[in-house]
Amino acid sequence: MALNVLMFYLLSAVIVICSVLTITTTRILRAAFYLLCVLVATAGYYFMVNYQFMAGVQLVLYAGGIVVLIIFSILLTSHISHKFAKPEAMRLVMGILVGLSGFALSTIAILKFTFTPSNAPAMKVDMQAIGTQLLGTGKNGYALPFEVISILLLAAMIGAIIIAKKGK
Amino acid sequence: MNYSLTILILLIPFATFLFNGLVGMKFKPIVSGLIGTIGLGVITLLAYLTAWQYFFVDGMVGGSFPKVIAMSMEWLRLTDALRIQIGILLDPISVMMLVVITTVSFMVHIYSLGYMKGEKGFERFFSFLSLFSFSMLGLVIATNIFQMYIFWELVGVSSFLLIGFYYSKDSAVAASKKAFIVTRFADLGFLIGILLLSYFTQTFDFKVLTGTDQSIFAQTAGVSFLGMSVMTWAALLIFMGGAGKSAMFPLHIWLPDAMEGPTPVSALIHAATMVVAGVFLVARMFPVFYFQAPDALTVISYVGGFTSLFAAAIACTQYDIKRVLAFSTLSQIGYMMLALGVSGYGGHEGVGYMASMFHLFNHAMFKALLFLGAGSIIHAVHSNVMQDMGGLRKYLPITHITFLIACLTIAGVPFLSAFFSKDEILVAAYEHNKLLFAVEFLVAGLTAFYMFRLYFNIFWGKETHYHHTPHESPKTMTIPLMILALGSVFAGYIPFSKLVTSDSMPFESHMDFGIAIPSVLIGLTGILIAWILYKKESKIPERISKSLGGFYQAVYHKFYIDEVYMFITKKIIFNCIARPVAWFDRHIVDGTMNGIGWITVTSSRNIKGMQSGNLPQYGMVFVLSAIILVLIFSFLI
Amino acid sequence: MPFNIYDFSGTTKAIDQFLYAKMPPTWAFITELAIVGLIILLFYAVIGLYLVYLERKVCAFMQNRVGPNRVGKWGLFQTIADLIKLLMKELITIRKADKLLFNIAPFIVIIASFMAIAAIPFAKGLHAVDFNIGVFYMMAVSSIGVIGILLAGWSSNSKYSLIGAMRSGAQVVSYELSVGLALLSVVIFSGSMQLSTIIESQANGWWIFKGHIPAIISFVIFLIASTAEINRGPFDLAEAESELTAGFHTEYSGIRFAFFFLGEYMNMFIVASLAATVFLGGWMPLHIGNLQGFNHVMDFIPPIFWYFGKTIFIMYLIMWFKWTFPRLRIDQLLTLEWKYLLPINLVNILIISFIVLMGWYIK
Amino acid sequence: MLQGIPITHVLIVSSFMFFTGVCGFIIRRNMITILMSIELILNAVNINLVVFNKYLFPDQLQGHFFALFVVGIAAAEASVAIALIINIYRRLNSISVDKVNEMKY
Repeated sequence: MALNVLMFYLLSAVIVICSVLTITTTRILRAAFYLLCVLVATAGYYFMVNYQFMAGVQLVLYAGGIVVLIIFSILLTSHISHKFAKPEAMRLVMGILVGLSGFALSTIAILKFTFTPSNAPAMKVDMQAIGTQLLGTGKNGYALPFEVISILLLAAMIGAIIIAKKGK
Repeated sequence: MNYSLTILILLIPFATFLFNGLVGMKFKPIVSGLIGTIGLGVITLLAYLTAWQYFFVDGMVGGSFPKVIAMSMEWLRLTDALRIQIGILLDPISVMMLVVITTVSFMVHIYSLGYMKGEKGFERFFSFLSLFSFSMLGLVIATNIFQMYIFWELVGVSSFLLIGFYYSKDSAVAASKKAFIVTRFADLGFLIGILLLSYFTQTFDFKVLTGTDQSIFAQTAGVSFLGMSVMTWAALLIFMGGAGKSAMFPLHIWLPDAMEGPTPVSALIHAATMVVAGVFLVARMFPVFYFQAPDALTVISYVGGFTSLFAAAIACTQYDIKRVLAFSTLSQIGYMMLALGVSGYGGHEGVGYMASMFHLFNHAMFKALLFLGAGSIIHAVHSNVMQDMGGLRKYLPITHITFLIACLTIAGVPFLSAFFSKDEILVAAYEHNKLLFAVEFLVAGLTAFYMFRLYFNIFWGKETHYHHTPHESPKTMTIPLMILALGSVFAGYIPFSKLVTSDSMPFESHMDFGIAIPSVLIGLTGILIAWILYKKESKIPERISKSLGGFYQAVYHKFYIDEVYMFITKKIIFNCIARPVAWFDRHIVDGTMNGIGWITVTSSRNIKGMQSGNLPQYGMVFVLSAIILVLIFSFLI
Repeated sequence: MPFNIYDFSGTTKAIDQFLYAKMPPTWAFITELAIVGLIILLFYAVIGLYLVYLERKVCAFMQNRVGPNRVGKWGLFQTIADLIKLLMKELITIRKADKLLFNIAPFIVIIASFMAIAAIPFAKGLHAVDFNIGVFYMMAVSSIGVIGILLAGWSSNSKYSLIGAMRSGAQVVSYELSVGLALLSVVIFSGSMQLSTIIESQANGWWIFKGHIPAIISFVIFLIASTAEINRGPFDLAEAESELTAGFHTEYSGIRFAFFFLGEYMNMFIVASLAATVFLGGWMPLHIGNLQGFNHVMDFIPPIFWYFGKTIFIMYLIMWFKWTFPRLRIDQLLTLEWKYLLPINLVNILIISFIVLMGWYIK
Repeated sequence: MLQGIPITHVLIVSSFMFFTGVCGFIIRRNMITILMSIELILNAVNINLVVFNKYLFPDQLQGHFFALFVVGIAAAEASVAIALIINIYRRLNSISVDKVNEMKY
């Protein structure tokens, strides 16, 4: 077996196991830790498809940013001795039912459809390409979404500060 | 041919604006003052270098001064043909304006170091001054009409900020709002004009618009509206913007009130630079006006002529020294507009254009001097009103001399700068329109009269007792006065007809003694009358004004133009249009909305139980229904 | 096997070819991984131990003492003795701690710094991986280390640890911005994030000299912010001994404690070598423009010495900070970042972009 | 990754991750855990975007950029959500979704 195939199944196993653990563990910080594992493994996927910038973003923003934020909020709101109570049976059953049926459905759809991988020469994803496309205005230019995202982030930042600010 | 440093002329004032505005208050006030002044000094030097390079080193190409694009980059692309550039255009008038603006602005900066000392918001003042300089410079070097419009609005904003500098004073706030609203209203016309022009010509670029290729106007042929061709409309609308900034007759009402701002601001903005933006605009677009819309030029000449007469008449009756100067500014700008309006294109035909630019240049010098001198007087007396002054020549020697020089200059006394330019304007007017010539001739006399009325009232006249002895202003204020006095004496000897002309080709201009001698005589007559009436304190002026009665009152109240505006807006627009609209809005529009709201409220009150607020449940229902829908669509249908 | 102290690419290539000739490609690759891993591991341990020694010596000299001088000549083996002691100590686990996270936390810190080391170019042709996003990769990987600290603080079930972890987290997350932006300035100058390209671009002068004043400003900001990011004095309030006993690693003992300790020193090494690489040319000798003679003389000193010289110089600076300045309060710390460093940095970036746009720098 | 790994396998892994997220969203009551489930969902979508890009349109970068923007939005969403959670915790001393029914009706 080629090494990259092995690597892929290793990462997939981490993703599958850790994402299940994320939602089943009874300690909240462990959930965050498992989530971290899932996200890092996803970054591994991106490294494997040679989208290194995407992988870097995944690590910085997801693993280094969002997970840290989540852990922070856990540190502020929960105590170590606290464990989740068991969910009600109805909810548990419904949740698992929805999850499984959805997974089954999408798997069937994926397996039935024949994907035709393209043989076009792969684009070189270096910083130059990303930069020019991200700020380009012509075809394959993403200046508008980029600006919209900037505005959104600004709005989110102000909103978060206002919401989390202590009252007078 | 290298003008790469000209970009700094824009960037330095912007940088000082940012610095003073953002972190200026962290330092001592004098720091921001010095930074602003030094920055301006540097760009003044750069502007002189650019002018030297442009006129004397690179000089003419093929008999005329070329339009040099020193820098250009694309800012917005609307279509492939219509794109907006940001750049630097150098041609005789923009280079001349660079020199004028930087010089006056530099003087005002130095002067403000003394005048504004100890004021609250010193660094704010300097940051606004820098912003103004930045936007004004950007305006004159604009490569296209859209860039000009952007900076045009920036100029408006900075003028608004500076007029309302003493924002704790109600009158200043009102004046700034008035200035902003009136010029904004005019700019609306300007914008429509730009859109009209660019819609038909498919370009914003000055180089193309004013170039020799007239085929771009082909599409406008035959398009007309209300009996006027579309180009006339566009030109008139563009002129409306210029008239708003330059305070031409129906839109002049903001300028006198704008004197609420600090005096250096009045000198910089409302005398020397911003108000000539309108003149500059018409000059910039002159070929378009001349070839495509000669009717608009006629309108311009009449508006200019009327404004100059009208403002000169009002100036004779005012007592607030800054207002007298403001009206004199109006009158002088009227002169420039008129000169543009009667000008032809090319060679000696274009003498009006040249004279207008020449007068603009001289006017900037002596009017800035007058305002700064007035500031120096106000600084000494702590009052704006003529009645509080008198016999000041003993106390303020330097101010006195420089003020006298400025008054002589504006009165058109021979061999001072304005004599030459005014003579050229009169020549141009005489050649094209005798009526306007007569008006201008009269205005020349009036100008001399009211300026010397002002001068004698302040420096001679009755002996006033002051609470404390007035004293001469500090060096930072008197030095700019002296420099500007030199400028207003000697600026007239610049061979303008060799440098700045309508088609950029030099021509010979001559003194026309047939016109120069009478105009000097009428100027001297005006001075003489003022000397008789105001040299000593006397009762004659009062008697004269009594005898004129109603007319005097009308003039004193500026022909009730402000009141007319108030009447139109308050009585007619508010009552006849706004009231019904408000009623419609309140009852019909709001009523519909309220009705919809009522229906929503009652219906939602009945179904609100479905909203449990339980997020996971929502999610579950959402995903489950999605799954069911997918099942239905993929397997059943 | 060619061996050239000036250029290691020949050596590494020879090893690579040798392995692929002897084994099937998969195994060759795995062997290579193992070799590189082992080398880095060894290097890690040695550097870590001697950094501790260096720190103690520097501290001692700053305080006019002698420092460790008993074990070996000049106390050179003191830290090795310490390591042996730490290895033999009992691993205490708190009774109500979250055992899984408690055990994993030190490894996260170590792994993060380990991954970062992989991208450092030590000399020409001597680096494990050369991503085209090298600088960004280093930032990304080192941003994971803080999670280890947070987990350690929370899972110890101790209020000192929790407060220390919170402080540390807030500090690292905020100072990461400044570090990133400071690095961005050189990325703008050199037009690449690849560390090898950045080094090549400094062949006629280091960025700190070529980039005018803005580059110097970024360098200073980078030094300050990265000192804060690695939780060292004067920004070491996360482990302030006097108030929090030892912050997030209060409850750790033995080798787990040593991991945190080692991780911290390695982070310092990483930061210092990043600064050396990005601002001071990494292994690139001191070159001045086209002064051929001078450049040749400088080329005579092997790149690896240049690299270590610069890194040690910067580490010395960072140690100097620690033993010179008093510790900041948490509010001062955050004020410094959000009100001073970040705005200065943003304006600086703007100026740099403008300079680069106008081409006003030495290419 | 391309050789030897069929695209369907990647997609199955990501869809598994997606529905795990959905399942967690439904059965958990702690708001932070719900947030983590949402991150799982977003991440699964991201994998799909990137993989489709790489397998089906390697000469373009649309999926890559889309994923990039999703990450940006996820960051914004997480920051606002956590601000809300902390505020709710401050007022109600609990972060269970069942307790947050003050704004009901």
